[in-house]
Amino acid sequence: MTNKIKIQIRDLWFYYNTNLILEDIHLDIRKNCITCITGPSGQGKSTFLMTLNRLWENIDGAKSQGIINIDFENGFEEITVPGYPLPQLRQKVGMVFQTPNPLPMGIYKNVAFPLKLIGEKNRDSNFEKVKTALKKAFLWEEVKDRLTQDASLLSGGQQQRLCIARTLVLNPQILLLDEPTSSLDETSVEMIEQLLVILKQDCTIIMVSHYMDQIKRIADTTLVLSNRQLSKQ
Amino acid sequence: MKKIIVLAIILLQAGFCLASGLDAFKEEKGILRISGGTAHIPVMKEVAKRIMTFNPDIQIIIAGGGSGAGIKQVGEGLVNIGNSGRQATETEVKKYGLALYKWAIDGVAAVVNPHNPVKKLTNKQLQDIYAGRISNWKNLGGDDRAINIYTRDASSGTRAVFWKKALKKGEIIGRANFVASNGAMKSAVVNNPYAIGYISVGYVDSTVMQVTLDGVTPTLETVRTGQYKVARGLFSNTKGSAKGIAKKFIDYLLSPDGQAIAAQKGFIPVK
Amino acid sequence: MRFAVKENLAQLFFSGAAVLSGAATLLILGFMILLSLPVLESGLLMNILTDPWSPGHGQFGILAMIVGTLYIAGLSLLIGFPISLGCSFFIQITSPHGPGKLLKKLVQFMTAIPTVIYGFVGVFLLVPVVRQVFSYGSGMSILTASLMLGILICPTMILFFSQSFARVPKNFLLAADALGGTPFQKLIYVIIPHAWPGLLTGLILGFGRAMGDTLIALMISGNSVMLPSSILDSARTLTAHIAMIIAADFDSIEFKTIFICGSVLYLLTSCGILAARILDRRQQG
Amino acid sequence: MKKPFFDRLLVAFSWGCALLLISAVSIIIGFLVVKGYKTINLDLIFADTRPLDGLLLKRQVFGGLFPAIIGTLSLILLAISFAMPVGIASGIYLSEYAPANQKWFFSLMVDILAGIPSIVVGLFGFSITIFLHHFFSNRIFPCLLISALSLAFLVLPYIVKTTQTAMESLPFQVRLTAPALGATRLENIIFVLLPTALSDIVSGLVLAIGRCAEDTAVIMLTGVVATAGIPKSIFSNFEALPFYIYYIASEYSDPSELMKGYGAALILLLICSGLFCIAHWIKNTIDQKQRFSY
Repeated sequence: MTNKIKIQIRDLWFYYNTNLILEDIHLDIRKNCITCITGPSGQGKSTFLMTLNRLWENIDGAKSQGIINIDFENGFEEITVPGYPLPQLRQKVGMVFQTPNPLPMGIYKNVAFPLKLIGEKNRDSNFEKVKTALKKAFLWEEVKDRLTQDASLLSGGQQQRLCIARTLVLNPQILLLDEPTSSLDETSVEMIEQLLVILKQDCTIIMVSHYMDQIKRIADTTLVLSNRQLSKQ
Repeated sequence: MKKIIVLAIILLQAGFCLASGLDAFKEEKGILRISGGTAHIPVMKEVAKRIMTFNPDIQIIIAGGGSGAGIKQVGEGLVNIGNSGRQATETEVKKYGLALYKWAIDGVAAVVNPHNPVKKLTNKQLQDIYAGRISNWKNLGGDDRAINIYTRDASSGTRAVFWKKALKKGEIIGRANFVASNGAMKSAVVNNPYAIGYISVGYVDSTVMQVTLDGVTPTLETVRTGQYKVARGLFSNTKGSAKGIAKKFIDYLLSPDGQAIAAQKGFIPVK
Repeated sequence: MRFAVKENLAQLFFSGAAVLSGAATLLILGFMILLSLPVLESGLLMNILTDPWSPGHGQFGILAMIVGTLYIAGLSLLIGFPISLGCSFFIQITSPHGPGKLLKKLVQFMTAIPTVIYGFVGVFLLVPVVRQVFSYGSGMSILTASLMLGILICPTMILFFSQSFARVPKNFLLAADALGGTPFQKLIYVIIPHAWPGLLTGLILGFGRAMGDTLIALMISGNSVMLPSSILDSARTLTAHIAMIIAADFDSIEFKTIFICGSVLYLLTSCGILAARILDRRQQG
Repeated sequence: MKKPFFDRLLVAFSWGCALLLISAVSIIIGFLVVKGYKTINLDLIFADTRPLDGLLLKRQVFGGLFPAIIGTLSLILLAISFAMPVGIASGIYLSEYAPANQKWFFSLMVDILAGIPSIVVGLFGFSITIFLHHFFSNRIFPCLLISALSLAFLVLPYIVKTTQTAMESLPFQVRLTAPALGATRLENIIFVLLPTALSDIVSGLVLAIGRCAEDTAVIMLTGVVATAGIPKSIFSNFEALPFYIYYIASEYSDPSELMKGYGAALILLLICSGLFCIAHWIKNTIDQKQRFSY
C-alpha cells in the first residue's frame, strides 16, 4: 500500500436528464488500494464508476461535468477533456459488471476480444496473454481443455471470473468493479475476493459493494455514497 | 394409340414449319417486345414459341393491355410491335408515324353461358341490355334472374368494335362488370350462368355460347362471307416500317405458316 | 486517427441509408403530387372528385372509386373486427395456454398467405357461393370482396389487439384477481380501459390494410364504376382502378387521374399511420 | 359452481370467433389442396420440356411454371439484395446513432412507407420508368430491375423496423460490455450488437422475402408479363408466380389452364409457408443458443 494518488476528482456533477445524481464531488483515490463504495441502492454508485471510464456517455440522457485527472505513470492527465481517446482510456481503466456478461463467442475469443480491438494479431503472444489473464483470474485450470466452448455454458462464478480475465488481458492500471459478487455463490465470492487482494499489487481497484463483511475483509478505504455526496467512513 | 398418331402428325407439322418459314430468324439475337390487343395473344404465343424454339437467342415478350395500350406503347417506343383489334385512327398514325399490318379478320360475338336458354337477340335487344333498359333474362324468355353485363375498359379494341358496330355507339351502363381481356371475359361468362359479354370469335368454343344476332350466328364462316357485320381486322403496328426481328416476325405472321396458325386459333387469314 | 476515419465513414454510411429510407417515403409522395399537378392545375380537381367515371362522355370522376374503397374497407372491418376481437380474447384471456398459443401461431401463419391466394379462392369458391345464395348479380360484389378482405385483415388486428392486451400492467390484473373479479369483469374494468388506444390503433391499421389491398378487390369486387347502392352491387376500389387504367394512353386525362387516386390513397394511409402513432404513444405514456 | 352469465358469454364468443377463423383458413387452404394436389407434378413445372433441359436452360419451357418460378426467385434475390444493406444500415442508424428528434422523424417516415398500399409503390416504380424513358434513355422499359427496385422500397420498412427493434431490445449490459473493454461504437456494433441481434434480423429478412414472393400489385405495374420465358437480363420482362395466378384466375381459356392456376397457387402457398417456418425456426432455435441470459 502506498500513499501515491492515482485519481483526482474535482467539481464532479452528474445528472440523469434533470435529476442531480452526484453533487460537486472532490476526491482522491490512492494507488494500489482497494477502495470500496457502499451506500443505499439507486443513489448512483454505478454511475460514479462510469464517470471514471466515461462509459456514462453511452447512456441516453446522462450528463456530467467536472474534472477527473488520472496518473497513468506519466503525470496526471485530464481524462474529462472532450477529445480524450476513449478506447485507450477504457483499455487502461477496466470494468466488471454486476451480472457476468460474456460476449456471444467462445471462451478463448472472449478473453482475446480486447486484443482484437487493439489490433494485436500475433497468435502466439496473444495466446500467452490470454493464458496469463485466465491464470490470474484462477480460471485457467477449469477451462484450459475447452477454450473453444461457448462462454455461456460456464457457471455464473466462472463467467464472472472470465469477465475479470477479459478485463485483465490488457493489464489495466485501474479496475472498476460494480458489485461483482452479488449474483454468485459463496465459493465463487471467496475466490474473487482472494483474486482481488492479489490483483491490487498491479492495479488500483475501485469496487461497489453492499456487503459490509466483504468490505471489512478486503477494503483499504471505504466510501459511502448518499445524498449525492461521497464521504469517507 | 390414336392420340399418339395425332401427336406425331402435329409434331411432324411443327418440324416441317421449323425447316421452312423460320430460316429468316437464324443468326438473329435480342428481345422483341409485343403488347396490346388481347385477341391476338394466342397467335402471338404460338408464333413466339416456334421462333424461340428455333432460335433460343431470341426472346419474345408478350403482354396484353388492350388495343389502345398497344398503339400507345409502340408509338412511345416502349414495345416493338403494338397489336390492335381496330384500325389505328388517322391522328394516331400521323402522331406516331405508325405502319399498320393487318394479318387476320376477326368477328366480335356477344356471348352467354351455354346454360342460358336465350341464344338469339335482335340488335335492338342487345343495345337495350347494354344500356340497362332490359335488366332481366325473363324479359327475353330466360330465367327470372338479373342480367349480369360484362364489358371491357376503354383501351379495348374489341370493345371499340362491339360498341361501334353492335351497340351502334349506344350507352353502356355503369353497373356493368369490367374485365381486362378477351380471356377474362370468357372465363367470366363461363362461370356465370346469367352473364352476357362479348369476345373475339377466335375465343369462342364449347364453354360459351355465341348469341345469334338478328338471325346471323357469328362463326368463322359468317364473318368471312361478311354476313356477320360486327367484324374487324387484327393489326400489328410498328413505329415506322417494321425493321429487324419485328419485320421478320410480321413477315412470318403473313407467311403461309403464320396464316395457318391464325386460322387454327380461330381467325380468318387475310391471304 | 485511422480509427476515427473508419468510425465516421461507417456513421456516414448508416445515416446515408436512413436518409435514403426516409427519402423514399417523401419521393413517392413527391412523384404522386408532381404527376397529379397537370390535373390540379387544369382546375378539374373538383370534377374529378365528384363526377361519375365515363370516359366516353369526357367524365373522369373517381368519386365512385373513393366510395367503393371506403365501402369495401368499411364492411371488411365490420366483418373482421368482431372476429379479431374474439380471437384476441381467446389468445389473451379465455385460454392463454394451449389452444390460445396454437391460434396465435395460426394467425401469424396467416400473415404469410399471399393475397393473390385469397383472391384466387375468392374467384372460384366464394363468388359462385355468393351468386347462388343471394340469387342476385354476378357474385362479384362488395360483400364478396369484403368477406375475403375481412379474413385478410384479421391477423393484423388480432396480433395488434393481443399485444395491447398483453401490455396492460400485470399488477393491475393481479389486483383484479385478488379482489375476486371474474374474467369478464377483468376485461371490462381493467383491460379495455387500458387497452382501448391499442384497439383503435389495430382498427386503423386493419382499415389501412383493407384499403391498400389491390388483388382481392380487383379479382372479386366486379370493378364496375357506378356508385354502389347495396352490398350486392359490384364496385371498384381506388387500387383496382389504378391497376386497370395503367394500360391507358399516357397523355389522356383518365391516365392522369390514377395519380390522383395514388395521392388520395397515400394521404389516407399516412393519416391513419399518424393517428395510430399518436394513439400508441397514448397507451405507452 | 356455475360461472356467471357474462363469463360464459365471453368464453362462447371467443371460442366462436376462434373456430370461425380457423375454419375460414382451413376452407381456403383445403379448397386449394383438394383441387390442386393432383396437378403437382413435373409436367406442371416443365410442361413438355425435359426437366433437366429446362433446369440447365438448354431449352425454353413453354406452358410450364418454370419461367414463373425462376422469375420470382430472381425478383426475390434482386429486391432483397437492394433492400437488405440499406434496411439494416438504416435500422442500425435509428437504434444506435440517431438523436431523438431524428429518430422520431425517420421512424415516422418508415411507418408511412410501410403503410403505403403496394399498388402506389408500383405506380411510383412505373412513373419512374416513364420518367427515365423520356429524359434519359429510350431503352429503359418496365423490367425485372425496376420491379425489384420497387419491391425493395416495399420491403425496406420491414427490414428497417426489425433491425431497429432487434438492436434496441438488446439488454443494457450487452451494449456496455464492449465499450467498457475499449471498443468504439462501430466495433461494438460489428462484434457484439449485430451478432447478438442476428437471429431476429434474419427472421425479419426471411419474412421480407415472403413479401417479395407474394406481392403482385407492385410487379404488375412494373414489368411482369404473362409470357416472357426465363429473364435473360435484369433489363428484360419476366414472369412471376403470383402474377401467373392472378392472370389465370381472370383469363384462363380452358380447364387445363385453370388447373395449372390451382397448381401455381398451391406451389406459391408452399413456398410462402416454407419461408414462414424457416423464419420461425431461426427465431426460436438459433435464438436460444445465441441469446445470453443476462
